[in-house]
Formats: sequence, structure tokens, C-alpha cells
Amino acid sequence: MSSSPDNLLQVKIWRGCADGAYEDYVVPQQDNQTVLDVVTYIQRNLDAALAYRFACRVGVCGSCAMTVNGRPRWTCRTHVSRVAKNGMLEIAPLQNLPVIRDLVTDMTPFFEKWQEARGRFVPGEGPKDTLARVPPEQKERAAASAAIECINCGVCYSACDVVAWRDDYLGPAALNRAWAAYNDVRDGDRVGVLKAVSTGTGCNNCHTHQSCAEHCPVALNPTFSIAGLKRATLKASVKGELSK
Amino acid sequence: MTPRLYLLQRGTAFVMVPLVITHLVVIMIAVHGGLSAEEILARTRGSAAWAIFYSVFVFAASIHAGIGMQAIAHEWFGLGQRAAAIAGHIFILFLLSLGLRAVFGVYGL
Amino acid sequence: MIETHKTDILIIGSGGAGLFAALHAAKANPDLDITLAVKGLVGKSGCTRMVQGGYNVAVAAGDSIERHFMDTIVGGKWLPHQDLAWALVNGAVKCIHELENEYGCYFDRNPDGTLHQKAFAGQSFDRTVHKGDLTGIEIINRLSEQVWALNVHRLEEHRAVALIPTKDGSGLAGVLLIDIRQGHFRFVQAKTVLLGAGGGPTMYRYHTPSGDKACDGMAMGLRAGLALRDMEMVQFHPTGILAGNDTRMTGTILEEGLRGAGGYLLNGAGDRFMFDYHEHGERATRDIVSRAMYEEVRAGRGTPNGGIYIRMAHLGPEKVAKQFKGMVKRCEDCGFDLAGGDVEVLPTAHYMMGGIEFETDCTTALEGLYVAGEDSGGVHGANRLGGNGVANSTVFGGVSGKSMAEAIEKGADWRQPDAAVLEEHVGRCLKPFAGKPGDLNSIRETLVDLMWDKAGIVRDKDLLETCITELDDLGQEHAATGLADPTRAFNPTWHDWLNLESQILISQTIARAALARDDSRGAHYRSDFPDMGDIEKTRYTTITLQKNGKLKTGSKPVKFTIVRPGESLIDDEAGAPPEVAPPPKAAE
Amino acid sequence: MSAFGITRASRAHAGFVAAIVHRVSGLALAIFLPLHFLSLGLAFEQEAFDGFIAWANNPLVKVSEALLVAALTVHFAGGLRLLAVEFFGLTRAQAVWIACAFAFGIGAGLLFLLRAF
Repeated sequence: MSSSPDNLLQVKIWRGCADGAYEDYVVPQQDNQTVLDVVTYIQRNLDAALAYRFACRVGVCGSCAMTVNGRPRWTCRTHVSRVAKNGMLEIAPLQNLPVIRDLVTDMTPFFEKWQEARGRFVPGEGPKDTLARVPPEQKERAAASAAIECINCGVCYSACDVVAWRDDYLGPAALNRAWAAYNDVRDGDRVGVLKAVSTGTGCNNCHTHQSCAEHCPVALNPTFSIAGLKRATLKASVKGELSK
Repeated sequence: MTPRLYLLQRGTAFVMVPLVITHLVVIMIAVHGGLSAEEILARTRGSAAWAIFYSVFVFAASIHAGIGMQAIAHEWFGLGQRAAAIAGHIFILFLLSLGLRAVFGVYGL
Repeated sequence: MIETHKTDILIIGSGGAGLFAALHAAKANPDLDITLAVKGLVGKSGCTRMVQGGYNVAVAAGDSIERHFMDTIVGGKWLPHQDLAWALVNGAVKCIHELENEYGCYFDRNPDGTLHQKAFAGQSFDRTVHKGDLTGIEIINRLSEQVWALNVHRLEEHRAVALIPTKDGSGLAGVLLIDIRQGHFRFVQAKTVLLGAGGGPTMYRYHTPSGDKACDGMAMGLRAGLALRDMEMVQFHPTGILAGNDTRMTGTILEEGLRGAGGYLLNGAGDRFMFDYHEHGERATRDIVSRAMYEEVRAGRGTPNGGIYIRMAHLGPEKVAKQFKGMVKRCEDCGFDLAGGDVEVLPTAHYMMGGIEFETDCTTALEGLYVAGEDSGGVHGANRLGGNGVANSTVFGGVSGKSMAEAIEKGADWRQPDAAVLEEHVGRCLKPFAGKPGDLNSIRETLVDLMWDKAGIVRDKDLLETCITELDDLGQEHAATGLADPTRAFNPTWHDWLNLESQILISQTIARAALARDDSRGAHYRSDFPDMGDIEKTRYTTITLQKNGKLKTGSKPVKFTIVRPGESLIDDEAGAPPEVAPPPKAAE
Repeated sequence: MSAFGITRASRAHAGFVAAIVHRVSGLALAIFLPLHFLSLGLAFEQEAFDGFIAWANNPLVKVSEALLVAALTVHFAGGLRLLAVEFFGLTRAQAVWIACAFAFGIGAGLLFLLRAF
């Protein structure tokens, strides 16, 4: 773990709420160092009250996402060497969410929209004491599987241009979850998902910029999930299923 | 945006794929192929097929553009949802009237 | 100033236990007022979410709850509370159906569409249900969505700091919390409280649990007069990433399957050493591999950073990258090449089998307090089988939800808090703001080294006695250390101070319980008592915090209520389920 | 603040650039199309044949018509990308590739066209 004194990172960190400002810190660079380690170093050694959020530290919980040099990222698994520009890091809270303090955002709107998009399972009529037989190659199961491994970190929501331009848009993560729910053959109200996402704030607002897919740390592609919802809602709408 | 608006916008886009290609080809032949304006007009004037072709084009383009403008008005120019919707509809009627008038002029209807 | 609230049911924690409790309580009685308090965000804190492996449940033809039970008892070296283990294996069957059919977890299937169950260490049947190697995320995300849809009050970023009893000590009145965002205190008065904050041996230099874990739940229980059992039982996982002391990812797991697939462990000289310790080499059980790695490093044969190399490249880098995609990506993000190079690893503290003593209905010795998940002790005995952890938190979380609703149905009411105790705990939490600013980092560093070196993988009397003395000193140093910044709202260093307070207290219970157990079994290894002792006379350790502030250790006999050593519930197999078959042969 | 909040480092990728080009060209079309229709319509109202010839030879009309054609081709290519992603489930890379191919092809056609001036 070598570190030499001339190996220093110049770090700017957002302090305060929405009307805050950047403050400068100097942090010794290490061979193995993630952006979260840099933030931790500052809190432990330079600025005790620096507010930030993290939990699992290994890319599972999706708590530590921040804006690093202008891009939303999970910080626990972002190696400094991959993002530092000439030894500089600029770390800010996620965009498109209210800032609580420093690097911490309020994720409530994100999860409220998750519910609004009916991003949850509704039990079907099937027997409760057996497990549904669903072959992995089944078309719906494959679609659900492709979308399901979301860690709800908010990176896509923060990267989404449509959310930035109209804050009532449900956003990529919620719609991606809705697509997985719609493709769950065990679900008791699949049309309900389509009704939830076909409102004025729903899937049809997506302009296919693909910023969500570009930045998703676990390589999901919400744009394609949303495209699927667009097609499904279109079909259902033509058939008149959405107004029933 | 709702599925209805989405259907209209993407639907008109699909309709316009062949129309745009044809239109571009016509322009290229007209301008590059040495056909004079007189020659073109001589071929198209009074042609019901071309009149229908361009009428459909005008309809599709007007609807398509109106919906697009509605989104831009809301997302970029800060108009409220309702105001943007009204502006979009007015824009559709505006384009439609100008466009059809031009079609009538060119084909001498 | 303390804001006060009243609720029917207060749940501390939003891991598998807390979320399941909320869902079951609401199902039992939808009119109940339920409050869920969590240190981070709902569903993002805690360790259930971090589960990779899966969920043990006997649902396949040919398997049985008796077999799952016997595996759990034998794996736990006859130390588990048998009624709890029985409740676990039975409850798991119900839970897995609920997870799938009511909450929407979508576990992996066989090609014919039936549930896929994989093999996991220490089990006589392939019974581990999973969703790829991210089972925990699937379970917690699906449960969180359901809880969000309920009318549950969410107190996010609220840290529980003390259980507040009634004046006569006859029951629990409520819980004192810190609203992390505002920096205020909040007292929530509740008819029943579930403690499901989760454990996590984060006081060791190398540890796997979520970085926000600090054993707060056990510390609160201990301070409220409850007994902890089996605290010496800390499970170590052989392969945690070693990336440097200043990195958060150090200690996080590289999965067991790497060794199972034929990965090599190499010492600093580049030699395979596992066959010097055990005939199964790298595929020996977790405890054996952990001890061997530890001994190798202690003998001065470690890597430059004091670890061991894991090497996969001989299996073909492309094949490794495909088969262990998640692990390879994780290493790559941290700057290591797992598929083609050597990655430094060390055993890492993983799970605490010990915890608050409780009954099969999740009640504790304190009226009104329920406990589930890693805060509770006795289910796993001396060793937890991989896949039994998430089963434990969900099964007992569900049981507690139902129990709490039933208690309220039967008339459990609000109790009046002892104002003096409330004040005392507010004072305890605010103490560092009055103290002289000091170096919390050095206290943390001292603690993690102390536990690693003296109460870790290999223990003996001298080490443990030194450890206890030094922990006492460290506790005093910590108590006298103040904070440099007076900010209370979202001040992470204040919470570091509170974390250390819990960690030091629980470290003391670990070291004392380890000193009290003079045999070696499961996760606990005493080099001065290397034998397992007489199983027939198995006792479990207990520890309580007395009124005078001293910890008191004791022990109680394990009751073999369902099966006795030498017997089995499985008819045609005498004694115990078959030993796990040795690996076919070490891959070359 | 940048115009319409477009410049963020997170937006430096092909999908966003394609989408912005699509939107800006669409906006340009929406602004020029009424003028195109209006001038065509006016030209014929006055005196059918001569009016059109005079109109078509006006350099200003030539330039703006050329811009209109450019905007149309670019918007057309962007629209194909969108439809490819939304309706034919193409992967991101494929969609970008197709957009590039079309943009190239149509751009070539445009060059061809401009030589006529």
C-alpha cells in the first residue's frame, strides 16, 4: 500500500444543501482506493462532520451513489484511478434529488415513484403452497430476469435527462421495475402495471437518450425495459384494456 | 405523454419513413437531375396521386411536429402541462392549414 | 429536547427480520400502527441484502425438515437451542412459499421450471434456494416494495440507542432513537418492540458485514439487562479481499465457490500450503482453511501485505471470468485481476452465532421486547451453515410480527418509561460533545487489531486475558474522547463514536465468553483446549451486564429436547446425516 | 446554467448526442416548415407558374431550403434510431451503428444535392 507524499489527490466536495458550495481537500493517494475511501478519509481525518451515506461498501445496497467528476456513480466500487482527472476529483450529491446535506440526498421521491409505477408484486390466484413452474427460457421470465437485478442506487434517476427536465416523470428505475413486474407470469394484475405506467408521467415520456443504460453500475438497460412498456401499453391501449 | 399521443407521434413517424425518402428523392432528381421547375410542375400539376401523397405528408408532419413541440414547450420552455398541450394543438392546426394551402397551390386544386 | 411518538409496534431494523415482521404484523391485524426505524434507508441497511449464497429450505423430494434439522444441529456442533433450530427448519418451508407467492421473489429455476436448489457446504442435501449469487438483493428488494406499499411509518436514518424500561423494570416502554438527519432525540413508545438491528462482527480488522453494522442491538439488549449467549461463536470466512487498511472494501467476501472450483491458496513464497494442514486442501471446511491461512501468515509466510494469495488462472482466465462473473467484476472494480492474476485475501469475520437469548415465539426476558435475526442467539450453535442465515432472519422476523400482533390482541398496552433511564441514555449519547476532542481513528485501529490478534481465529487463555484488560482500557479511553465538531445533524463522526461504544462493549462479551469456554468447537478454537469436549455435557455460555457495570459470564446446559448426541431423526441413518462427501479430487 | 441544462459530463455519450441532434433538428423543422409552406403557398397564389419559378430561384429560399433538407435528413436518421430501439429491440451499440450508417448515407445524398446549387 505505498503512498508517497507527492502522490496527492485534490478533492472538491459539495458542502451544505442546495445552496452550498465546493470545498477543497488534499488526500493522499493509495494503490487501492475507491471514491468512498476518499470521502471516508476526509471525514475521518480532515472534516469530521462531512455528511455522506454508505452501507454495504461492496456494491450491493446502492446507498453510496454520488456525482463524481460530473457523472453519477456508485462510489464504493469506483477505483479512484479510473475517474480522477490529473489527480482531481469533484464529488457532489446525486442530481435530480433533494439534497439533505453535503453528499446525502433524500431518496423519498425515487421510492415513491417506484410505488407509483406499481413496482411491486401483486399475488396471483395460483396455489400458495407450491411454487409456480416457470422455465428459465420462457420469454417473459427472460425479460424479467434481464431487468430484475437493480440495486436501486438512484444512479439512473440522477442521470436521466427527462427527470431533469420534468420532475414528475417516473424515471428509469421505477419503470424498469415495472417492466419486470409486468413480465412476471405469477403476478395477479399485470394490466395494472400498464395502467400505472401509462399516465401522463409514465413510460411514454422517455426519449430514449439511454443515459440510464450508459451509467447503470450493474449494467442493466432501463431504456429497453421502458421501450417494452411503451409497446405493451400501446397494444393494451389499442385493445382498450387500459380504460377497463 | 399518454399512449394515445405516443401512438400518434410514433405512428406518424412510421408513416413518414417512405414519404420522407420519396420526397428527398424527388428533390434530388429535381435539383440535380436538371429537371426545371416547369418540367416538375408539368408532371405534378393536376396529379391526384401527388396531391394525395403530399396531403398525407402534411397531415402526418403536422401531428408529429405538434406533439414534439408540446414536449419541448414543457421540458425546455417551462410551459405547464396544460398550456403545452394547448400550444401543441394550436401548432398542429397552424401547420395543417399552411401545409394544405401549399398543396392546393402546387397542384392547382 | 426529545420528540415523543406513540405506536403499536416498533420495529428496529429493515433487514430480513424487520421487513418480515412488518409484513406479518400487518397481515395479522391491518389496523395496527406500525413504525419501522432504521439506521440507513429502508431495505438498504443490513446484511440480509448482502447474502450471495441463498436460502436453505427442505422442499425438494428426497429432502426433509428432519434432514435439514440434523444438518443444522450437527453443523452447530450440538450447541444449538434445538427448539429454535426446529422452528427454523419448519418456518423456512412456509417462508419460501410466502417469498415467492406473496412478495414476488423470483428464485432461479431448473430447465423444467421447478425450483433450483444448489449444494452448499456442510449439508447432506442440495437445498439452497437462490437467485444467482445475489439472493439477498432479490429478497430485500421484494420485501421493501411490499413494506413501502403498506401504511407503515418509516423512520429512516434513525438510530436506536437505548431500550427504555418501565420504572419498576417489569417491561419495555419504548426505544430512544437519534434522528440522524436532524440530530434530535426521539422517543418512540410502543406496546411491543422488535429488535432486529442485526449483528455483525465489525470489531475485527477484517470483516464482511455491512459497514454500518456495530452490534447496536446486542449492546442495547445487554444494557437493558438481557443475557447474551454463545458470544464466543464468531464465524470467519476464509477469503476476504485484502486491499489495505484504509479501504472500505477490505474484508468483503470472495465467494467460497472459488475454492470449490479448484482455486489455489498460495503463501507469500507462492507455495500451496493447505495440504500441509488437511487432506482436503483448499476444499476443507471454512474453520480449517481459516485457521491454516492464519497460521501461515503468523509464521511469517504471508504476502507482503500480510495475507494469502488466491489464484484461479490455472483454470483458464476466460472460464473463470465467465463462471465467477460477479467476483471477477468486483475485483476488477477494486483494481485486482482475479481471473488471470493473484489476489490477496485473508480470513474475515463474517457472522455472530451468539446474541440475545429468546424463545421460539421471539419473546425475551423483557416483557414487550421481541428479537429476531442476528441480534438473537441460539439458533445456530457453534457454527452457522451457509444459507441458514437468511432463513433465520426471515423465519423469526415473521414469527415476531405475528407474536407482537397477538400480544396486542391479548391486551398489551403502552407502558410508562422510566424518565431517569431516558435522561441517563440521552446523557450517555451526548457525552462526546462535552469531552475533549480526541483521536477516534486510533481507538478504532486499536480495537480491530486487538480483536483480530487476541480474540480471533486462534485463541488462548493468555491472549484473551490480555484482550479483556486492554478492552477495558480502551473503553475508558473511548468514554473520555470527545468530538471536534459540535454539529449534531448528520454528523457521521458522532455515529462513529456511538458505533465504537457498542463495538467495544460487545467485544468485551466475545472475549469473556471465549475465555469461559474451555473447549474448541465450530467457530471457537482454543489452542490451549483444542478438543471438542464431551458433547453429552455440552453447555452454552451466557453473559449479562450487571447493575454495577460489570459483565458476568455463566453457562447453562444445552437441552437435547429433540435429538440426543448419537441419535438421529433420520430413520435409516444412525447418529447423524452423512458427512459431506470429500471433494472428488483437487483440481490440477 | 447552460442552455436548457444540456451540458453535464454524464451526457457525454452517443445516445444523448443522438437524441439532442434529433430534438434540435426537429425544432428547426418545426420552425422552418411553416415558412416553407407559407412561401410555397404565397408563390402560387400570386401567379402560378412564374411565381414558383421566381420563388425557386431566390438565393435566400435556396439556402433555407437546403437547411430544411439537412434538418429533415438528420431528423429522419435520428428517428430511425429511435424506432429501432423502441420497436425492434435493438441493442444500444446496434442502434448507434444504424444511426451512423443512415446519417452517413443521407449525408452523402445531401452533398450530392448541394452540388446542384
